[in-house]
Amino acid sequence: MELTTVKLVTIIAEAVLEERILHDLRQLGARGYTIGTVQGEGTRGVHASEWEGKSLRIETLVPPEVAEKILQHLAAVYFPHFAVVAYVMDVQVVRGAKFGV
Amino acid sequence: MELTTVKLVTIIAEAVLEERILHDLRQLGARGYTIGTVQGEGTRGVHASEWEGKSLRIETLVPPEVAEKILQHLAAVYFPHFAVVAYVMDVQVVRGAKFGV
Amino acid sequence: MELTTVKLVTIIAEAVLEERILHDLRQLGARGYTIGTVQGEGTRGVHASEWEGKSLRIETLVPPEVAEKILQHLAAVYFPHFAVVAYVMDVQVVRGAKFGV
Amino acid sequence: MTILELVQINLLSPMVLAFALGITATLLHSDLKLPDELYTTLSIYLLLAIGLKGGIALAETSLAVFWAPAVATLLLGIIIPVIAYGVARKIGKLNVADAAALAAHYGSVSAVTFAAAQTFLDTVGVRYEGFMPALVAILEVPAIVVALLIAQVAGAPQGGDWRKALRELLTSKSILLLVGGMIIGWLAGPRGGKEVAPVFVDLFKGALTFFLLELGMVAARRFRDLPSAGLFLLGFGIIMPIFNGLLGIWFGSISGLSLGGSTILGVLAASASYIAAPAAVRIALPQANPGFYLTAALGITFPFNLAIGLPLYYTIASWIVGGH
Amino acid sequence: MTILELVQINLLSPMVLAFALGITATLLHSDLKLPDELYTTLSIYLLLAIGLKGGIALAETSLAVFWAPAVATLLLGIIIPVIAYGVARKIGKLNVADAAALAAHYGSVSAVTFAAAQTFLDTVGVRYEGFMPALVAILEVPAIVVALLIAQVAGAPQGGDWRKALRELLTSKSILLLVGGMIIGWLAGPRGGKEVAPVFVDLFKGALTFFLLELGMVAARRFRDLPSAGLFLLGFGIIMPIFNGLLGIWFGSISGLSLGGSTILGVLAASASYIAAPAAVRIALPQANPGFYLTAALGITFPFNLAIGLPLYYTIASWIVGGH
Amino acid sequence: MTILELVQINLLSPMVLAFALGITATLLHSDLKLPDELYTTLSIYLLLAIGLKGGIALAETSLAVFWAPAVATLLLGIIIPVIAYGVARKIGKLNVADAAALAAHYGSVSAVTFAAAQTFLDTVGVRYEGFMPALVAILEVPAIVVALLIAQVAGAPQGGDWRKALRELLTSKSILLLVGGMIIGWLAGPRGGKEVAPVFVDLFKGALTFFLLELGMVAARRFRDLPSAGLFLLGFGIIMPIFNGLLGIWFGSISGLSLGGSTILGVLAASASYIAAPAAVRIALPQANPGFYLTAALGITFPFNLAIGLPLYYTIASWIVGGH
Ligand SMILES: Nc1ncnc2c1ncn2[C@@H]1O[C@H](COP(=O)(O)O)[C@@H](O)[C@H]1O
Ligand SMILES: Nc1ncnc2c1ncn2[C@@H]1O[C@H](COP(=O)(O)O)[C@@H](O)[C@H]1O
Ligand SMILES: Nc1ncnc2c1ncn2[C@@H]1O[C@H](COP(=O)(O)O)[C@@H](O)[C@H]1O
Ligand code: NA
Ligand code: NA
Ligand code: NA
Repeated sequence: MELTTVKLVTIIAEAVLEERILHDLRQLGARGYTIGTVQGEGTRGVHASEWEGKSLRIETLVPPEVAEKILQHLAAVYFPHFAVVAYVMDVQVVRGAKFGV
Repeated sequence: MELTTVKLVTIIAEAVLEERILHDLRQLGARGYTIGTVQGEGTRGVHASEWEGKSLRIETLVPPEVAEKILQHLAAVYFPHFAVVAYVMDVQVVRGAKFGV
Repeated sequence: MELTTVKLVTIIAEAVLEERILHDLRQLGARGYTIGTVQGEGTRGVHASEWEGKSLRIETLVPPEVAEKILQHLAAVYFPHFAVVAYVMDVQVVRGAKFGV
Repeated sequence: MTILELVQINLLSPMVLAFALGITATLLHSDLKLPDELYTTLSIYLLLAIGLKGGIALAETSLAVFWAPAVATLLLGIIIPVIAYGVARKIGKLNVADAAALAAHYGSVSAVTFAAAQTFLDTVGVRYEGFMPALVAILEVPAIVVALLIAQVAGAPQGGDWRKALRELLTSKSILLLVGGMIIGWLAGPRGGKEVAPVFVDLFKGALTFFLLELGMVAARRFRDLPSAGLFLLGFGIIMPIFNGLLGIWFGSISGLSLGGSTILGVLAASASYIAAPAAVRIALPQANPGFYLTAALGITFPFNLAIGLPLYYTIASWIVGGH
Repeated sequence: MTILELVQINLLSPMVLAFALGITATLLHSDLKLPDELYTTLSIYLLLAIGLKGGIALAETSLAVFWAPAVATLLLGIIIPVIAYGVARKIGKLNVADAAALAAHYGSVSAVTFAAAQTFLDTVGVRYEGFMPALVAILEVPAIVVALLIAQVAGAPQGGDWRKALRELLTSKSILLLVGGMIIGWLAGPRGGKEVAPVFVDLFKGALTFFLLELGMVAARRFRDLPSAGLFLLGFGIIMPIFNGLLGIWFGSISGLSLGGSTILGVLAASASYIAAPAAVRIALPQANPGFYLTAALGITFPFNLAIGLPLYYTIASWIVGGH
Repeated sequence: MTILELVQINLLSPMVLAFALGITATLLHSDLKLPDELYTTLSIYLLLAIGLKGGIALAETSLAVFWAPAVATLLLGIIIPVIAYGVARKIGKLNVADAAALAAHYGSVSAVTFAAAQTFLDTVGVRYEGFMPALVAILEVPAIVVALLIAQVAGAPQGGDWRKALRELLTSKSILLLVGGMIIGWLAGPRGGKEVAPVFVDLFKGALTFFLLELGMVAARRFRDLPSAGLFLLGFGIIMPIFNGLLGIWFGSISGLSLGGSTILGVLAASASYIAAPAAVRIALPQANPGFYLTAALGITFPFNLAIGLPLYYTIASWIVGGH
């Protein structure tokens, strides 16, 4: 079975950003996403999500160039003021074309 | 500390498939799984999970040959009609034998 | 965009261990964590989480030496009696310093 | 009361208004979101409460009174999916799977529409047989089975697992709670029922109001699929329930049901399932497009029945069964 | 009754005691944890119930009685954030964003404090106008808008999206449920309201008790930020509500509200928002420190108002409006 | 009433029938699943409601009446785990950890079994002391401490953290809610209690019914472990509660409790904990097998007590305390 390597970008973000980040992902070329709810703690103090609702864990499978763009965008727009963490890794999928590769 | 490399297969699937996929995983040689609930959007339109219940995010740590079989099986049985996405990656664990490696 | 490689340690643990494991992570040098709730099955039989509450899926982004210490600690303290599974992988992040790298 | 007055009474009930509020919330892109767990809890509660009350009533019903409406209901569950399938194939030009999926949904029944009908009749002051929940249970399953059989016979391309679907259908939560609730009510009787009445009776309408708030949001999300659904589906979603409603009222009246009972059997026939049917169809006919049947059942027929259907079927029943 | 007796009555109410239990649970590091979904459900329920009852009352209120309190409330929503901003900047030496964020929270209103005030007055046996929930709705939004405008004018560093914040504010769940509930109550009237009263009226105080248990835990988690918040915030969180409360009572009395109504308008003015305001501020002024405004609103002002504020404002109102 | 009539009344109560429905759902592999959050919410509600009612009653109880039952209960909490441990070691040949774990569970108490006993006695029309919830609180902790001490002394292999377990036990949610609810009820008194009665009193039996539906599903999942549990556990799970029940009734009668009160103290002694004990044991004795103690407490003893135990203990109490 032939597998294709794509990038999996995972984003942890306060819930208030849900709509905005999903909108950004679509704009930047992601063809899908999966969201779970999580709680967490980091170096920043309290954030809005801490008392109402949880944080989000957003995963999106994308081609490398889209992953790069997503990280750049997050770093520029959200990292300064919001509790957002993101990381990227390589994963193998069956149908690379589905994710734009 | 000696670590062993095993495959982590992650499956995003509509909730209605829970029992069937878990059954398949066991059949194909997985010795355990972890399930979370998620929501998502992809290239397919609405799926049954969209209005009742959420989707599932199933993770299973398996030897490479089992990972390969799982992907093949999912691609053959579920990809055509169901909203199912799967990807695989390498991870390191302490007790490889626990996962069949 | 320059990315740094850090370790992502994922721990699946029964809910009763939440406070203890988070405390341990902080002690061992992790600067943050993200928790989701999951359910699962493994080789061990029933565990306390099975009937009340779910299990936890804890993720922490840490430098390699911290990842190693975490795995060692989990293996020594929790693996014998508790339903705990852990795995580690490489991921890329934008701000390595945030995670102690 | 004229039909306009009835429609007005219905539209101004807290339940229908809550449904409208749910629609509004979605159309305004509000951040209002009811927890999934609340939705699940309310649906379990409503099914159990409906069953419970039905069971208590059933204990006081003689078989002589019950058998004819029961048989009429069973017949509806066989006839309606056949007709619906024919309409979807011939007029709608749908493929076998999509047509059978629609047939399953429209042949089966929506417990919430039933609950709304009860509440509507209570408000208007019309009596109905206490055993109606038993008819809900009778109508829920057969139509789905018939529709899946049709798909099988008509040679829908394989891919589903209809044996599994049937097994899961019979043990699905809506059947289990409805039938289980009825057995509990039947065994516990009025005395036992009174103990739990503060939860299962007094809170019913309020819980229904909450549930309809959520369903309004769900229905409105389906609205965005309406353009792509096409004219046929829009027509089907309104004319099919009216036709089925007529059939139900007629079957009710000849099987001896009261005006209220016939109205409710009409509502049952007119309603489209959105709990049991989607789950069974997804497994047995995965190639059928959920965007299609969910949009029809939830986006068109449910709002239509709730807003216009209830007073309409009651008016029609008044003509057929005779004034009250 | 003396103020001490009033404080005692208030502190020994199940609601306030549940709040104290929540605080205790957190301070003892208990594993007690209310599901998030329960919290969300209760907040939806409370807002809808408040709106519903207000709408029913509003239907029976003449505009002649209502307009003056409505205008007074609107004025409060404009004046308070301006004063609060000035205080935070001049005395607290806060930066523009933090000061504007505080202004938004203290100008807006806490629906739960309102509910607690109603319950307190019910217990003490003091009447108030039925249309008070409409004033909650009127007071909720303007102050937030004013505060964001101030930040804009005062040149808070960019980064937020305040147009988006405004749009989301107007469709936010608290506004939607409050106003939506009022419209439902207004349209359905007393008859429709009676149908859902077992849920939306009878369960109100019990639900509030549960909610306050959770809020106690939330407030106590904010306590640990108190040391770093500094003396100014502590003073602000207690003196600002007293000042605002006085203003509200005074505005209430000159706009013709009864003793009970003036007390409640005082409570509204004194209360700090912790649902609508934090969400709007987080989007429009992300550089403002949530540890600051959440700690003030939830960790200081809410407990103060709940425990001491309610009897205090009532006593003050008795002096201003005259005994009952 | 004969014991058979009592068993029948008990088995046909909505609560026990709901438990049976839950078992059925699991055995049929139904997709019925109550949200975890509902389970958590109901357990919080039940504990708080039990405490609240107990606290109100306690406020009206003189120490002269209360001290003897309190001491008797405390003694039960020390004696039962010692006996249970001995039985498990000597007859069951269990290892130290498993035996101590069982002792902790059977010495402690199940609040839901207590609630079911109250409801059963209400239905049969037997009065009992209002302060019984205080005895639940007294019985909950000591047995767990005693059992953990035994394990410590008997030299269970290390691995757990029993200091931590003890600390968490005393602040665990079941203790906190029970004791906290009692204090609230005691302080708020009958007047405050009346305000929240629609939630904490009227809904109690319905909520219990819902909870037992869920517990039925949980218990049935434990059934599959029964074969591997072995004959000893089956016997232990039925004979131990009967023995403990006798002890409790006897202690109750000599400490001056009424027939109803003695029955309830018997039920408390007979019941096995499944909230506080499992959490504490998991931390202090991680090497004990949860499949063992959970199966015994939830899969055997709880259903036995609920279905047969309640009427049985009442009948025995009638003999010992004298007819009513
Ligand atoms: N080292 C880390 N590992 C895993 N998740 C983290 C880490 N640091 C932060 N997070 C997540 O990102 C959120 C925001 O972090 P921060 O901006 O550092 O407060 C936290 O609530 C966590 O969910
Ligand atoms: N590119 C993607 N990245 C992450 N998750 C995806 C992606 N595409 C699809 N998914 C997930 O898979 C589910 C089904 O996708 P689809 O079959 O494309 O509709 C979606 O609901 C998402 O949860
Ligand atoms: N092979 C596996 N893949 C993924 N998760 C696993 C695996 N084995 C165990 N787990 C998770 O770890 C928990 C404890 O496993 P165990 O200790 O094997 O009973 C399970 O409940 C699962 O959530
Ligand atoms: Na139908
Ligand atoms: Na205010
Ligand atoms: Na016991």
